[in-house]
Amino acid sequence: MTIRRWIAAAAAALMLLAFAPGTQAAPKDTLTIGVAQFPSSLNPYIDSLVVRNYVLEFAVRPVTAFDPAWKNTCMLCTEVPTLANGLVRIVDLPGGGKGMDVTIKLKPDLKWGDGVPVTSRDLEFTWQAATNPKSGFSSPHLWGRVKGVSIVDAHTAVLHLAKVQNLYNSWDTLLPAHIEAPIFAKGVADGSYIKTSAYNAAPTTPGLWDGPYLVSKYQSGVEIVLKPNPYWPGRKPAIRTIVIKLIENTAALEQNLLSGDIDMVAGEGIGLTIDQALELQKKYPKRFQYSFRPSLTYEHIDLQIDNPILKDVRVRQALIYAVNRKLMVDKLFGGMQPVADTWVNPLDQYHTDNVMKYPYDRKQAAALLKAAGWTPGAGGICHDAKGQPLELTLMTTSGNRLRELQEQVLQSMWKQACIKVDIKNEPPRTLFGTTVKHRSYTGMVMYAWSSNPGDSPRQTLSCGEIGTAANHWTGDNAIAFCDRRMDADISAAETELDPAKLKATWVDMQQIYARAARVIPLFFRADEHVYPLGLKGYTPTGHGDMTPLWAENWHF
Amino acid sequence: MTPLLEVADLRVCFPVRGAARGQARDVVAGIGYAIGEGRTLGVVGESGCGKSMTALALMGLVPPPGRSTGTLNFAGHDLNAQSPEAWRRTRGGQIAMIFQEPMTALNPVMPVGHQIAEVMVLHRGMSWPEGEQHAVGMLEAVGINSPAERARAYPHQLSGGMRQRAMIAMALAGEPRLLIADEPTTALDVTIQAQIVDLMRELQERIGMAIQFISHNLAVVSEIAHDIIVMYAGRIVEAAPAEQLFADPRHPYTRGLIATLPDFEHRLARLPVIPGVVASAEAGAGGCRFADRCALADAGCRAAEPPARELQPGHCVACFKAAP
Amino acid sequence: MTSYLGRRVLQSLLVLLVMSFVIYGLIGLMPGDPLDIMLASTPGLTPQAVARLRAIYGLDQPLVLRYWHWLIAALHGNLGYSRLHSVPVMAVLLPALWQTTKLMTASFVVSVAGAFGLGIVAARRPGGVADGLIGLLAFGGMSVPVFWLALMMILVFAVQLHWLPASGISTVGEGGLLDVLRHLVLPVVTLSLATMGGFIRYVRASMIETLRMDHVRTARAKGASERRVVLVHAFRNALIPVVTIMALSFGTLFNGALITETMYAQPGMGKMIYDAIQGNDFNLALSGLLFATMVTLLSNLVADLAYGWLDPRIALK
Amino acid sequence: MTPLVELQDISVRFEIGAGGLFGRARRTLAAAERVCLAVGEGETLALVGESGSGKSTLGNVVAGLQAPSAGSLRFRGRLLDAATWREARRAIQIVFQDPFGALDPRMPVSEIIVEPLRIQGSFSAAERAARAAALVEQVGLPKDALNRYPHEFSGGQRQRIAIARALSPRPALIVADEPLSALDVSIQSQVLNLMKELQERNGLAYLFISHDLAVVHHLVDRVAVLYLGRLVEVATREALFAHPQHPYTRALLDSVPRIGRRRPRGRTIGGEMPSPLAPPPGCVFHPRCPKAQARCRAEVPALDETGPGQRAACHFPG
Repeated sequence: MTIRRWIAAAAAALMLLAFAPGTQAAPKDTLTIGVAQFPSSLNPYIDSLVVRNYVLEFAVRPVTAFDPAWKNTCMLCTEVPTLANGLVRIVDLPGGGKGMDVTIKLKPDLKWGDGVPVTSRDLEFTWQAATNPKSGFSSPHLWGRVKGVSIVDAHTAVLHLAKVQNLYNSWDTLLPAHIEAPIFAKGVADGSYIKTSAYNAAPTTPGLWDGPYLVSKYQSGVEIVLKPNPYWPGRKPAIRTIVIKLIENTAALEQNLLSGDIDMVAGEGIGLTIDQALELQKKYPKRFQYSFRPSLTYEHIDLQIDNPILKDVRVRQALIYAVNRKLMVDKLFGGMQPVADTWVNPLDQYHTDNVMKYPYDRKQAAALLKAAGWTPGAGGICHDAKGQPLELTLMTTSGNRLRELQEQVLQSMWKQACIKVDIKNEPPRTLFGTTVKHRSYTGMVMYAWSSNPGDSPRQTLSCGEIGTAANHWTGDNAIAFCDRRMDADISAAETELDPAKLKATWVDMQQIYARAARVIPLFFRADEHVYPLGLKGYTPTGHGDMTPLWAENWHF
Repeated sequence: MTPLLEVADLRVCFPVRGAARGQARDVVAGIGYAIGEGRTLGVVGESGCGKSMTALALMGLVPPPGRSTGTLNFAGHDLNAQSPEAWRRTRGGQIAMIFQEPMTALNPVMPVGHQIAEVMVLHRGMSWPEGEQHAVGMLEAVGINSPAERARAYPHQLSGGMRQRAMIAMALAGEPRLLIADEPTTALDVTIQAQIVDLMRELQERIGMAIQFISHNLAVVSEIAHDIIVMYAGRIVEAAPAEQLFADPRHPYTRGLIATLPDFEHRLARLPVIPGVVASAEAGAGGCRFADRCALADAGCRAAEPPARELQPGHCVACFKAAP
Repeated sequence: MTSYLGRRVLQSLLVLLVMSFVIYGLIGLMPGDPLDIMLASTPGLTPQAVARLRAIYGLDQPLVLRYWHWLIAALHGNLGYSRLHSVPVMAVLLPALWQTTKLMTASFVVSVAGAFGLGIVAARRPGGVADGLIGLLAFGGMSVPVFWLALMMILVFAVQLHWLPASGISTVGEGGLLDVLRHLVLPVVTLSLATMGGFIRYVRASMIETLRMDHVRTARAKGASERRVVLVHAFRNALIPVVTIMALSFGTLFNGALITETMYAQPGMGKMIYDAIQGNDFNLALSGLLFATMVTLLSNLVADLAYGWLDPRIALK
Repeated sequence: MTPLVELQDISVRFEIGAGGLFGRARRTLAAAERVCLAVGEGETLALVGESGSGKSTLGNVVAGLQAPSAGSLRFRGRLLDAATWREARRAIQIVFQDPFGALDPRMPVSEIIVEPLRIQGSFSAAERAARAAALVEQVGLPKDALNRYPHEFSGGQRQRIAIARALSPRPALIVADEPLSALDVSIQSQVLNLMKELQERNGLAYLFISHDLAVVHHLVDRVAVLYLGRLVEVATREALFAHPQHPYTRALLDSVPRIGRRRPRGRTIGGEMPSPLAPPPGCVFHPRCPKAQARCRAEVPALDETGPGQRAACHFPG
């Protein structure tokens, strides 16, 4: 019968495809890394998504970076500029006041991927482009501090800072002037540069890249292939091909890892979720290397100060006392994510333990609530004198399974403490696009953010960063925190040059933050690295300067 | 001379849904009749009497799960004993069939000529082009104007009468020796019915095939049949040459059927009626199936099934009450 | 016929125009504006910077004006710039379209062929063993979530058996025809199984109905072989209702392969549109949706043409 | 005496091929063309003709199911318009050919029968129940039929139910659209007798639509013959069957098969009724007419009196 013959033929074809030479015997000089997100642009300045930075770190290097020990080091420069080594000088500004001159000495043998040397002209162009308001860049990043650049020689430039500040030795990646400058000049006036930039229009141009790898293939939404940069002066990369492959569904990502279609998963929050990685470790402890490195990503719950219930600091503190954060972290994340007391990570040099802590204490919570006028009533829910129930809304990003789990744990803990919590989640775009930004949440909202080591909390905690309709909601101070002393500390944290005084400022900020209890600190997320058994030289960092910055050290 | 078709003890039964295994319902309950070469047999009966199922049994097309048993002696061999492949060769070739509703009985997505040609390809070893060419001739033979054009037409593009003519052409394309016509004029208007009946008579005279003409309409049958059998609830209750049947019907059912027909000549205030409803095949189990509607029926009729008796040569009646 | 086609094309264009406005308006109504997501990841923007960016992206103009500008540009063949992929929309759309066409055509052919084969076998003896098994398969295909099916396929054929790649469209450094085909097998099989279930049921139902028709009995009475009865006489009639459903579902298949594409990391239209909407990529989402609408309209037209071709009783005028 | 129902110049036309936005040319199908006809009180009038002749369309017009495109309808002398139809609707009921399709399968017979009364709304539940019981008896159904559902009945019984339903509002006229053609022969006579009996008992008039001339001969007082939507002959039964004046009537009579009288071969008319979309000019019957002459192709014949109680639309009657 014909139908049977057809079925047989189809089956045969399937077999043929199945047993055709596959890619199992891939030579070990290729590393395929799975990611669950994809960069929308490779230009270092147009926006700043983690996954974009991750890819870029293989191919472009910042002038300075924090190393895996959280110490600021030179990548493109020969020496980290400091006051001590004389590369940083405090100068008097013409109009009065003090400024700083920072001398950057670029390594002399650095070359772009097309052989053109990396020079101080590139640095100057990068500063010009980054600070041009018409560039279309979302922010000037670190270059915003610079008021002028003087070129000393091909590899030396002096950056003139208009203010005295302590973060003078962190500097970003450079743009290749010989490629981008003409494009920039042409497109900056009508705002089309962001579209015509070679990083977008021709990302495989070798001259764009000054790292150990360069982008040899870029297929948006599919994969990026990296090959060694022949002009890289440093250690020659041992891995000849790095493929960064997008598999958005994390369950599929996991299966691909198991099937060998990908060798590893990027660990910096852009691959597997932490529970997947923990599960994987439990099931296949010997098949991969695992690392769970606490990161700067700070998971917390913002409290709405305009809510009459939450206006009372005792209620806010009671909310924190009532939840057993340690238990939650242990149960959900195998204890891999450390409980937070403030936004400052314990690995940070400015971290202090000397803050008001809120260990799990239900009695304390009950006492605080009673003092605030809330007594247990019908259904185990607290009521105030007028009979109003103690009821709050908790929001987070819908579709995030882990956060939804966290919510349920928190909800049940609060319920035992007579606090009724209703869960109401929104998709990320609504939550961040409107609710958090406009502070339109009524009770609590759970999310995370991260900052670099030593970054002052200006964006999140200063009075000037409160978003309002007047400033088009541009501030990131989503809890509308405004404290004179905190503002003073923030300014000091940016300008104080004396390490001891600086440390004291940071301690004070953390103490104010903890006391005010305007935020429920939950934990610092851990980066979940799953990488091949034989891979050596791979060092998770936990901060924004990620593992690929040292990719040339990776080898089997 | 042996007749062309001789049916003996034909039984078509269907398993009864939900009943014990082996229990079956006789739709045709053991009938026998014969059709001579070139003769027309009229089969008359109301719905459910088994006349259409008899025809399908002759074609070997009793729909599953029905089964047909008995001997169907056709031109010297038993159809029921032949292989499926032999059945296939018989169908459409030796025995052809036309149906009541030519609109649905023709394939709506195939040109009419093609459908006629198919029979010639299947049974007369013609190639498709030859078949298509002959089909035009066939259409002309059944009285269709501009046959070449009609051959290319689809069934829906023809009128009811033309469709039935095409259907007849298709049946005749295999040069059958027996044509089974199952209510071929029922769906047609009286004027067209008359045309079709005339056509069939004419074709029979020309070609000489035998016809088994099935209809519920005694009057139509009277126009074409040489012999008539009357069926009721799966059995033959009366069989006779046409003139004799109408002149001297003997079975109460046949009499009733003729009497209930309104008549142009004698207008009665009330028509005589056969009381009750048309019986299904399982009615009157064990006795005469017509007993419930019969004015003459007595205990004897309900006790045993009346056998067919030949009252006069060629005139058989299955009734205890029919006087010889 | 020509006038019919012309009229239909004109109608389709009108629908497209209306759809473009509706889609544009709907995207405009979504919470958050195209810059919000970008801003969310870039703390510390000044109001001036935001205003500047809005101007650069043209977001400072009212929606209707933006639509007008977009329409004029689109009519000149310029669909705009994809913010999410940082290239002109066409540069994203065309590869996605090609990818989807490959995937959809292959799985459509497989599922249609499979559905016809199995549907006919099932319809031959309704209630029989084959019908039961095929019904089970059809029901399974329709009720099993595609997500789960895809995961199981990967688990069995990639993780356990190592027969086929788990994801992607080709292996880096290979990309030969065989390699591309290998990467297509699992997504195609997944998508086919998911769509075949419904098709099988349609084919089966239609075939059963057709096999009961008088003209099929006529074909048997003509002495046609069972095979000829089924494949020649019944098949084309059974096809008539089915072909419409199939052609229409091609349109939905085209848009609805999101899960399959996501699970197998296939950069197709479904995923592209989804990402574009999620990422507030106005131009891309709009163009993608319009293309999808166009495919739906086109498959509608094909359905009608096929209908007219299969069924001579329908006159397309 | 005023007739019960009077059709004056009734035409029914259907527009074919109405397109949508980009529409196409329309064609007109004339299902009935300038028909004048009257049904008297208690009279039985038959409408006969081939399928497609427009008999059912006219029946629907009389029953108020189809609005005429032109012409007027009178009931007991009163012109029927939207307002007067309310009353007339009760007085004119219809029985359809297919007793299977015409009854709601989910309703018990007791409800089906009195549905017209319920719609009318002027009867109590008890009154309706009593009426249903009386009707069931009148149409010869068993008493227990009331609580059963249509599918439990045979075809003949279902037609009795349909007739009972038509009778429930005590109509003056029943339009019976081929009420017998779906029934078995032996059942037809039962229903036919019932219809006659009901007419005598209730003083009903019938508009009896049929293609079966033998049945028509048995039942009716007058006959109207339709061809392609036109009235070609109207006559009393005696006159029509004894001496048909229109060649089409004659052809119809000749075509009827009769037992014991072999129809002479070749006495049938050839051809078929042309499409109502393209009626022939002049006398619409001329392409099939054995008597047709040049005048018939050009000139539409008027429906003229050819004898007492007989009118025919033919240039050469007799």
